[in-house]
Amino acid sequence: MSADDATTLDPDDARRLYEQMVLIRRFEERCVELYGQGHIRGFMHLYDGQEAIAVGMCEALIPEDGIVATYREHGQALAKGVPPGEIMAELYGKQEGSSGGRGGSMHIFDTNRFFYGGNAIVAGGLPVAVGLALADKMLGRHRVTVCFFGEGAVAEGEFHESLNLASLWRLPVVFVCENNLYAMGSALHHDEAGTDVAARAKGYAMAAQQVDGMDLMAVLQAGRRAVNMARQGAPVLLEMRTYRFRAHSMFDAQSYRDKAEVERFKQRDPIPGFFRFAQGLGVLDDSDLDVIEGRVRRVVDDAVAFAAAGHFESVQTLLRGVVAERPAHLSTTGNGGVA
Amino acid sequence: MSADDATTLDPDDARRLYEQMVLIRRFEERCVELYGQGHIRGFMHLYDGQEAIAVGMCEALIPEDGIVATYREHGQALAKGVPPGEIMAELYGKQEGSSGGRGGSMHIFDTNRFFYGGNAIVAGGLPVAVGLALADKMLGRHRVTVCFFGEGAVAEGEFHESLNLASLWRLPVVFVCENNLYAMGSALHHDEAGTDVAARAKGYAMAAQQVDGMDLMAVLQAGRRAVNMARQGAPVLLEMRTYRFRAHSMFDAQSYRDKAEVERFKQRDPIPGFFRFAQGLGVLDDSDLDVIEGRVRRVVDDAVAFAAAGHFESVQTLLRGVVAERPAHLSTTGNGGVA
Amino acid sequence: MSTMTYREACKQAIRQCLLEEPRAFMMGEDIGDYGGCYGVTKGLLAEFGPGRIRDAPLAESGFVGAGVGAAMGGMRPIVEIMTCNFALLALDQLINNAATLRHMSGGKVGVPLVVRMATGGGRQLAAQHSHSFEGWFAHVPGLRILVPATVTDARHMLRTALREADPVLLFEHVFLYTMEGELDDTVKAVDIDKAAIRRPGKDLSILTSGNTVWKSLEAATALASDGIDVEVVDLRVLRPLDDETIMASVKKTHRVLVVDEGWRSGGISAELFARVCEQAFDELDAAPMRVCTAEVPIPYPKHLEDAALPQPATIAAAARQVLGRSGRMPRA
Amino acid sequence: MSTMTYREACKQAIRQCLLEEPRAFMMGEDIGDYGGCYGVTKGLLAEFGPGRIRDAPLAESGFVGAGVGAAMGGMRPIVEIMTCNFALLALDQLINNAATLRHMSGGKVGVPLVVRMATGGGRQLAAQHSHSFEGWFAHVPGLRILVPATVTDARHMLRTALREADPVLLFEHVFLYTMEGELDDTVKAVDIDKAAIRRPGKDLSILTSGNTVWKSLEAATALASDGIDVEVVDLRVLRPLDDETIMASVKKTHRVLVVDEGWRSGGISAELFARVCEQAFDELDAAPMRVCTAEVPIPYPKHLEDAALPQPATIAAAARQVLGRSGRMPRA
Ligand SMILES: Cc1ncc(C[n+]2csc(CCOP(=O)(O)OP(=O)(O)O)c2C)c(N)n1
Ligand SMILES: Cc1ncc(C[n+]2csc(CCOP(=O)(O)OP(=O)(O)O)c2C)c(N)n1
Ligand SMILES: [Mg+2]
Ligand SMILES: [Mg+2]
Repeated sequence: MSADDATTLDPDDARRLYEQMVLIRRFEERCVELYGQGHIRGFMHLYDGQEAIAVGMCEALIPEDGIVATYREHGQALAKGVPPGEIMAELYGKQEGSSGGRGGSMHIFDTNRFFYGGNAIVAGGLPVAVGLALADKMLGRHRVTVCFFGEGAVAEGEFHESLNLASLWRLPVVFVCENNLYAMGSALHHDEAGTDVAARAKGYAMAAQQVDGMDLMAVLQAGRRAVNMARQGAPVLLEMRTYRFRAHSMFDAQSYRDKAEVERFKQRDPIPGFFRFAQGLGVLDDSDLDVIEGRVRRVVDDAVAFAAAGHFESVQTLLRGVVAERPAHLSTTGNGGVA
Repeated sequence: MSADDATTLDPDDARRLYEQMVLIRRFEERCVELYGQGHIRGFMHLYDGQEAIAVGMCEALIPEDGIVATYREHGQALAKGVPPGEIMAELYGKQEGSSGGRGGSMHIFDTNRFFYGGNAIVAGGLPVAVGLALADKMLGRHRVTVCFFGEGAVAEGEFHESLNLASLWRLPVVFVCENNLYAMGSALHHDEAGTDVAARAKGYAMAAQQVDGMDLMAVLQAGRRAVNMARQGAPVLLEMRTYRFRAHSMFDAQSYRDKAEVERFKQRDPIPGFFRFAQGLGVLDDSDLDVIEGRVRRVVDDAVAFAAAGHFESVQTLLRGVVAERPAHLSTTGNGGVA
Repeated sequence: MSTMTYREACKQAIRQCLLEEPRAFMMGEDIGDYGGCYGVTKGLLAEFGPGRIRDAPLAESGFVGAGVGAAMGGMRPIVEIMTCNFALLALDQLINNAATLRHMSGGKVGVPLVVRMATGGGRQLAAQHSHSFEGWFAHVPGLRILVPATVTDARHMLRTALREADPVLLFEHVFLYTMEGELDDTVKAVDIDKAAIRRPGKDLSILTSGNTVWKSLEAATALASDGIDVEVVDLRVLRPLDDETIMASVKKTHRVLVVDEGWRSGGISAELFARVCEQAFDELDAAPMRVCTAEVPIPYPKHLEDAALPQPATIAAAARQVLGRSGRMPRA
Repeated sequence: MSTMTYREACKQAIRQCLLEEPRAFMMGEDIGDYGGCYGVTKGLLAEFGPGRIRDAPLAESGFVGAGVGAAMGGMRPIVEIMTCNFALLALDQLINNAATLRHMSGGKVGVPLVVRMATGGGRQLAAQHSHSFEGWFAHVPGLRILVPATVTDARHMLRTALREADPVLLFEHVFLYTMEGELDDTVKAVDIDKAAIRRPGKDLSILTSGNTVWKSLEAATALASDGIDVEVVDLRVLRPLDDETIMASVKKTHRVLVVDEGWRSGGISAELFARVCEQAFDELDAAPMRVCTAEVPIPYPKHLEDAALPQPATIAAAARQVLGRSGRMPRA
């Protein structure tokens, strides 16, 4: 997809983008089942409702561009091309998982796809993204790092320190704040004196934009612009207005919001929304749906099969991977000796 | 002094304010000598050039209002009424010092004057000031806390977290950023993507003002307004544009700025500046100068004499004051027993 | 005796504090509507209102520091950090301010701050969410470190902590919240100075705290069936350590096993070795041992996490090893 | 042999790294024009330019985290935190990211980050500026902790550290920067695995690091005049500890004194007790002892600060005490 114009969209791209969103949705629906069956454990945070953001942003990237995400990162990982089987195997805690099973749902890593996790400390990924972008700049690589985080992270000091550094050093990084209105049970106005996240960028002399995160085309357009700017050394903050349809994680009574609100936002579900848009353009129709759903089902089935067939690492190697095994040339090179 | 109007100033107030600034200046000149003689040790940060800020802000306060300051806090301590002898004794490390000698130059405390330190971690005092203001609000005390810090602190995450909290909870706190253009050797533009500190307040929906920190009357006016607002529950950020005439601390070659710049700012020295202003109003004249200098000299002499006559704490009590001695009713109240 | 969950005991403790002490309030992330990430504060917002059950933004350094200031200003804050994993973001405030201000001000300023946080692993939350930092924080002068292991301690330690003049950090093990336990109704207050003997025994002293108290008791039961009589000392207070109770136990059993969910190197387990050496070396019949968490960030999969953490079986095996060791021959 | 200050050695080490390794760069507060708060980087800006001598704003978590990211991205950052006192602000990045990412990613992501910082007391900088955290940080798996005590180590350890695939924290004692010492020109590289025997002896092993190496050597000299032959082991690497060298020394002398500028409780001193107990208990002729910093935030006045920190006289006195203790009688 090359045009920057939101009214053109060729059928292949439309199908591909739609399919990616559906893949995320169905993959996670399966995750919920598997969690119920005990195959997946620990904290698991789902992305329902926010799919347009991961898919739209990744569409704006070249394969070498990097991503730093949060514990709610299945969507970005899938959109960035991390193999679904490896993600599912990770959720199963299997060796074949994208982090060898050590990380679980919150810590998907795939350096081949420049996917740098999966960080479960709120705002903890922002300085890392700044550093990745710094490396790119210093090494003359024309890569962009996209850093995803929730609006809850905006209150953290690391948000502030990172935006300042990125702007000061003119680093190729796009900060994507997925403002789904809640940080666990806290509504944004509950946590923030200034609720206009995009406006925060001004203090750092950084460009910013508020985007309808339920609209794939809007995300894609804003993403392209931002990524282009960042590639030229001007970091950008994007505030994606979105909503999560499910609970914060697998455990959450959602007493902090009423069902009507959730239903209202479900009317704006990005997946049927995009379908209607593409249908209007004549590039996607009902007949595509079954094909896509079928294909996605096979992908998810395969992922589950891959995970189920995977192996649990032996406890013998428990201590592996804390530090690198030291190649011979790095070990003892002499001794400071007796003074 | 009651009028809010910068053009009225009665002779008593003029003399008092002028004398306070002179006291800070002379007190610290003596500190430099005493440091050279080895009576004072450790880090010592001087306030030359910034005196109008401490004096102007303290003039805007009632005695019960609180202050949280940094390692560069001799000026605020003197202006808040901490006895000069106790400050000097603290610098000597004597028991009679304002922190019993344990703190030194960077840690002046005086709860009688609601002076809460002397914090040597850049930005470390900001959350504390927020908490003091929270206590005041919860206890229904109509007190304001003024928090002083340098512009270097603006880059720290704690600046961001504190301003957000104060604004969100509408706390009676005035943040006074003493922007003396350098954080050690780093010029502001070197550290900050956005160099307009006052503008930062917008992101937190907080009122802010940039003030000429070399002009006592400007500080006083802005201070009064800010303190009034804060007392009504609207925190304020004041950016005081100022300059430090001396090195960052006692050790600093000042290679980061040229002498001409220092000289230029010395033309704007707040002490003669205020004198000329008050002289113009006819409330201060040359004849006052000798009287004031003489009085200040005696105060400083007395402070030094007090410090010199003080006592070093015995090493026997080294472990004292880490935790409170526990009153009997707080110690063992029973035992959970055998399960 | 009545029965309640550890979670309920934590909540009742908070309630009592808020009812008794008008200067007490709570501050933390999602403690209001959401009820706290482990459900401890559920219902308290309705009872005490948003002034005293104060939801804080995600800004650990900011609100912990605000707790420091509020304590200095005369309040009695109970700050909840969701888990000790996030306390790393607030360490400057905890160490350079809370623990230091009294001393640095020559005794003028006290910080009667209580900070509660969840700790520990075992729930497959992976490396960034499974730290056990209570023993590590116990290194810092000026802090008091409490680790309630029983429902009764969870119910009563907080109140004692809130009456302290100095900062107290309370670590609640995530695994314990759902534990049902007996609440000793005769206990009206629990001190925060003394260790507690959870099982008296004569052959070996297990020194431990928190969730590993229960694992150690399980090991002790297994050993008892082989006629091995283990004493389980619940340290409860990791700073300052209750040397008296510890050494009395060592002098009784002459053999020591330390069990700690912290990483082995430089953990509180090591401090217990050091104290026993310093204060009861000649009482030891054999070299002490320790069972700690493996020196690895906690892995996600259950079998690896289980292998990383102390378990009843590994505790029992280590206990047998200590007991199998003979007394040492004199060198000279 | 040539002579240079420790400060100069630190600077030459950085220079060599920047000259040899194109991916290396420095990042930290006031390392440019100002030359670093202890003058270590003076002149490097002129030589290497602002791209590689990168002044950072006061944002410890931000720029340490940026160092983590840059290391992941293929650079070899040398981050300077002015002093370890401010490292508390960056602990989340150091522990939850730098130390953890390799494991959490199943080995996919490495963080070859070097962080240098000043440590220690003795300059009358008071409580917030006098911490000694090197031993405390040594608790964390995934980190390597180095404490260069000599000019030669300061000159050469950094380069070895920079070639590591994982994060290394280097602690330079503030008191040492102005120390003149001999640089062994024959040494071209220093390993970062092994402790070093700074003074061989047969009667007692002093296990120490950093500035207290020098204080211990001074004590050893005093003791030598009484015919007491002390071995001084400079640990150099606090994580992972070099058990081999330590135990070899213990097996030779059978008596142990640990000297550490960290606070006593829960310090690395305790870990040394634990290891000696675990690995050489039967070799001990007497209970080990330790000389540590008093459990107090460091006071400002010189006499109190001196009293709080380990000193040659207290070290010597403790050594005599360990030597005065007789071997223990067997209990059984
Ligand atoms: C530093 C830190 N504090 C608290 C938490 C606990 N926590 C996990 S997710 C979360 C809410 C974050 O909300 P937001 O940033 O809006 O992201 P969302 O979950 O909505 O995607 C919280 C408080 C954490 N992981 N890290
Ligand atoms: C967290 C932290 N980082 C670094 C330092 C070292 N340091 C002390 S003062 C200072 C400069 C602060 O500058 P600014 O805030 O502008 O205040 P000024 O000294 O100009 O009054 C620095 C970097 C510190 N004390 N605390
Ligand atoms: Mg959110
Ligand atoms: Mg400044």
